[in-house]
Amino acid sequence: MSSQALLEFQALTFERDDWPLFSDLSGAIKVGEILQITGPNGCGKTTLLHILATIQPINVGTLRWKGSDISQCHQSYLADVAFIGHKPGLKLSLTPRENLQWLSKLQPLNRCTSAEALARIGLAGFEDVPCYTLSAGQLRRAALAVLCMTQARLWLLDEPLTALDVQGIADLETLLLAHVEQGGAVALSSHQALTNPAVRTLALDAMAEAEL
Amino acid sequence: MSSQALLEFQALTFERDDWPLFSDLSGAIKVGEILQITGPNGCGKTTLLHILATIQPINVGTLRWKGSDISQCHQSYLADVAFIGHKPGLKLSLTPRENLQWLSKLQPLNRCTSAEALARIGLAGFEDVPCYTLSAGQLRRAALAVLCMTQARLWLLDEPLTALDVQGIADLETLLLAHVEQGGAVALSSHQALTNPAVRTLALDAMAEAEL
Amino acid sequence: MTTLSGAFFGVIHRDLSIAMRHRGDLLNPLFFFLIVVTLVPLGISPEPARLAAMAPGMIWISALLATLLALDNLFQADFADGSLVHLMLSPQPLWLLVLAKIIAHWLVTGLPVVLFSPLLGLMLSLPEAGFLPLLLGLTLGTAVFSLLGAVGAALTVALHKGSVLLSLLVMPLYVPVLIFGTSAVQRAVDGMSYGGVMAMLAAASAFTLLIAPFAAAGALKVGING
Amino acid sequence: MTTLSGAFFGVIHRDLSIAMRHRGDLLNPLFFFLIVVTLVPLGISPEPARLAAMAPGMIWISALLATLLALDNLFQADFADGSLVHLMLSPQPLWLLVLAKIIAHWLVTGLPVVLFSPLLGLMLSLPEAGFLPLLLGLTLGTAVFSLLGAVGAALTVALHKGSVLLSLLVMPLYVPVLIFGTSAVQRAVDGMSYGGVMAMLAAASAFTLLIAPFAAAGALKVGING
Amino acid sequence: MWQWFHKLGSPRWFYHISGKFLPWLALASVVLIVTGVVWGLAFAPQDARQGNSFRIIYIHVPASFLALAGYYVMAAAGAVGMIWKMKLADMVMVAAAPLGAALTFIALFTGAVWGKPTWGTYWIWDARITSMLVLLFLYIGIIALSRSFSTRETSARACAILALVGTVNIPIIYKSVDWWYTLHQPATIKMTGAPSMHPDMFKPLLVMILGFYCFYALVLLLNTRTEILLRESRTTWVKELAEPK
Ligand code: HEM
Ligand SMILES: Nc1ncnc2c1ncn2[C@@H]1O[C@H](COP(=O)(O)OP(=O)(O)OP(=O)(O)O)[C@@H](O)[C@H]1O
Ligand SMILES: Nc1ncnc2c1ncn2[C@@H]1O[C@H](COP(=O)(O)OP(=O)(O)OP(=O)(O)O)[C@@H](O)[C@H]1O
Ligand SMILES: [Mg+2]
Ligand SMILES: [Mg+2]
Repeated sequence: MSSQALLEFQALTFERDDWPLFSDLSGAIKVGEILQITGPNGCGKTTLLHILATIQPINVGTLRWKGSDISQCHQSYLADVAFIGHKPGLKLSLTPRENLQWLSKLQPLNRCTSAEALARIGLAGFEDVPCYTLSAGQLRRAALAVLCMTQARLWLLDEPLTALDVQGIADLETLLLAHVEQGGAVALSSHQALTNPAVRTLALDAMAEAEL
Repeated sequence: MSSQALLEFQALTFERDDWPLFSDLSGAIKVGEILQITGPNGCGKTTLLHILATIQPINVGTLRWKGSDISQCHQSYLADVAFIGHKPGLKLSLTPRENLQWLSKLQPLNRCTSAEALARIGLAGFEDVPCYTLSAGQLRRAALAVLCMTQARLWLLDEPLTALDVQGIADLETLLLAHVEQGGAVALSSHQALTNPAVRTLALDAMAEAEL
Repeated sequence: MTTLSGAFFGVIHRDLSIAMRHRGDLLNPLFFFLIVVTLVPLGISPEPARLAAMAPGMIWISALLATLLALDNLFQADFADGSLVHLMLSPQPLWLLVLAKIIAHWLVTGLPVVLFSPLLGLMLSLPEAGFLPLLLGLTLGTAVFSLLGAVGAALTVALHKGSVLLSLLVMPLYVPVLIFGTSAVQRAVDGMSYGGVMAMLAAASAFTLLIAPFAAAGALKVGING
Repeated sequence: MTTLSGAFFGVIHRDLSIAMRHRGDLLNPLFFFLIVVTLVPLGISPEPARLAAMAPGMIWISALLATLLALDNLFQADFADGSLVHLMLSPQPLWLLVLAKIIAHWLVTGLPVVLFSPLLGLMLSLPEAGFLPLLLGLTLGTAVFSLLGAVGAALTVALHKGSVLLSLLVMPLYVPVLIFGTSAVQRAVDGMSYGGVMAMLAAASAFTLLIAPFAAAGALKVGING
Repeated sequence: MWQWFHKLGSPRWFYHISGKFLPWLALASVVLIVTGVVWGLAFAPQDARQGNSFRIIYIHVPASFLALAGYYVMAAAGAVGMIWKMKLADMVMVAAAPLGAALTFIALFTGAVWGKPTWGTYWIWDARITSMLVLLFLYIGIIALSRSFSTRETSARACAILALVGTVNIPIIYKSVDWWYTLHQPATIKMTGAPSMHPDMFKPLLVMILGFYCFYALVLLLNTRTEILLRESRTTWVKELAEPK
């Protein structure tokens, strides 16, 4: 593997009870690239992202972070990864600002203040309303505001474009590009094509669909 | 208004507490058309669909169904409308088939059997697994299977393309086209452009955004 | 087209199959009931005489709590996954569907509690005369608990507040039932006639049955918009 | 970088502000506690002598139930909105964050119950000698309830099962605390020394404090994958 | 050492080895239980005070013994499974829970039936009886939890954690209940102690206890084997087994 690989996964096999999702999947997320995981519904994109984020344990295979096995450097890996899943991960009764504030206690979010982050993601004026009054797209923007603030090098994003309007998608793409240009890396799943030049796609086989 | 108008809304004004979302909004959903409600995040698309489905009561304005006020013909309106919101509306511990079966007790879903509907929407083979094991896109497909079965003339769909893969979107578009060709009507919100020729767009002003 | 009875039994069938699917769920309220009754001898006294004196009240209180605990799932779960909207947009009258949900709730929580109450009576040394009024009273009483509880559950459905607010709302409504129920048993144990009390309990349940489904349906329409 | 204490107090602060936001929530366990204690005179007997005999047990049992009811919100809410994942992906040790959540839970449920227990003692005619051991015991005991309860809450976090399974899991574990707690009060009322019992309770809570955060953190890692 | 451990942890190896033990265990338990039952019911002398009703002891006591021992088997298996990530131990734990719960229930039930002629009541809050009831709840909690998870692996791990927390608690529960009982000192009957038993009554009891141990081992093995087949159903060796030869 190239020396630039941030996260490598080797011979990943994942099966749920008696349903093999993917077997012997290898690859790497390299510095300066956006890895778009594509594939039909149910092919295992979410599962793969959960595995990369170490939320879901793997059955077989290894994960290597900057060359060393992930179980050896789990803490430092976690300090350097930002994960945003299907669910926004915000407390609905708190405001976006409060949400970002407590998240910054857990993760190294100090590239900018929460107000700046919210303004950049198009939520200026909504900093101090409770999150349950936000629309679907606004809520997703609030979740993505973390990305403006984080110092993590690796971003793992599960369908980040969901619910975003055209402007929102453009904003996010700018953000991704800036991140990879500064030496970061992104892995995201999406069914929509990105316009970004740094995108490399990883197509997951549709085992589930193929079998039918 | 044209005689073809299925659902008309006149001078709708909606405000939450002291926040006016839209005022004096009028329009109609006509037979044979797909009305795509567009607008930036937070402009009130979901709210409008909830109002049209009579889930959310209106502050000011009237809704007319086939020419008569909606409060006069509420039951027959409900019998002729299919609503699918942000949330899938499926019981996760039941299988897709069971979900469709109990829904068909509530709504007139008898254009085809649940197995046929699931096959048409690309879920063949998943009829009898519990819904909590489905992926995001599969779950949305299961929710959309209702559309293959329903006899309702008006479909109200809130961001139906969310989580669907390319094939899923194509399937859904076919379904929509077939429906409007048979004299039905659809109102949906989406940030993605539809390729369908029957689409008319209703752009909601971005009061929320404009004000900033 | 859909039919009234089709929709009614469809909802009951659905809720029962969900309960069956998580096999444990059917038995859970029951075990809760058992456990609360176990805590009493541990917390207060294992002496049969003292237990017997507390038995009617304790069994009723724990039946009440068992129903209450299962209550926040009545509409909350349907709200969270969006299926409540389907229920509300059905052309069938909402109160009927709500009634179906209440009946399913009672079959899963109230009925097992009623069936096992004699066992608990035994464990708490309840004198024999008390068993029949306990059974009768609990049958009526748990029905009222489910019916009234549904109104509270409907009001709190969109509030993301956990079960405590709900308990707070419905508990005061449960008090009369609790009083009638326990005093029927107490009177029977003391050798007095309990027909009058039981009649009041029956009247209360008939009355609740008449109004609760409508109230709950109305509450749902309000509650769903938070 | 994030710091250990920053993360710890960040979590406590967050959970407390959520509780504050729904102002009711702070008072709910308390009202539940009050209502259960009110049901007892209604369901069993209003005679002061009989109430006094039941008082220690009843107060303890209702403190237990109040904690239990608030328990399913401990991780469940965070799981449902996805913020639990953020907690688990923090580079800070998970058991520490879990401990912070437990402490916040105790501050919102256990502490009010402790503070108001003397009032309830008064209402149930508890003799004066019982108040100090009641306060001390409940302070230690509710802490154990929150700590052990967290393990159960973590295990059931992804199961969508409502609170009943959770009650089933943790109630047996609460038995020793209940016994020690009530008998400390009972002994004090009877004029005996209760130092030994209180020491056992203290030992039990110290021990639970040592293992529960780790067990709960482990349980979360398992439980989150449903 | 590691080799041996690994082998023991292999469900396939265990399945084959345990198959060889099965007939012997079955034979032993049948012989012992039949001997014990006939001896105890027909030949042992009547009890002076309780008459024939005491003969229920031949089921009650072995069931009570194993109900308790069963929890430790389960918890130990859970601990091994968790600490050494041994699949087989997880399976043993999952298999042990329903068996233990059934035995606990039998102990409670026979005790209750026995209580009626002896104490004049089916139930009494005696220390041992109460702790037995709490044990039943612990078992049922584990069973309910194990059925709630969608994958067997997570289910086993979750149960192991609960079983472990339970293990730490069991002695405390027992001690506290014992102590609670002596504190209240209700004027009730004490159970007849084993040592005071007549040797002619005691010998068939010993045989029954041994028989129950064998029976327990037998059922545990059977349960574990079923669990193994369920979990490994997609592996080739199980598929080969399923094919008609
Ligand atoms: C529901 C009721 C009962 C339960 C749950 C119960 C439970 C138990 C338990 C757990 C043991 C085993 C103790 C140990 O391992 O040390 C035991 C043993 C025994 N029980 Fe019971 N029991 C019940 C009723 C009775 C009754 C009514 C009698 C007879 C009067 C009785 C007589 C015995 C005797 C003689 C032993 C064995 C001797 C000993 O270990 O002390 N039990 N019982
Ligand atoms: N419960 C509520 N209380 C107060 N304000 C709300 C509530 N729900 C929504 N809003 C506000 O109403 C506005 C419209 O929300 P709505 O969900 O209708 O937007 P939308 O057009 O569907 O947006 P999106 O594209 O993000 O889905 C938003 O600005 C939002 O902040
Ligand atoms: N808890 C579960 N138990 C069993 N099977 C599951 C579970 N979760 C997901 N699956 C299955 O695993 C497969 C992959 O799911 P996953 O969510 O990873 O798909 P995905 O690629 O993210 O799909 P989508 O594009 O729809 O989001 C699906 O076929 C799904 O049915
Ligand atoms: Mg996905
Ligand atoms: Mg919307």
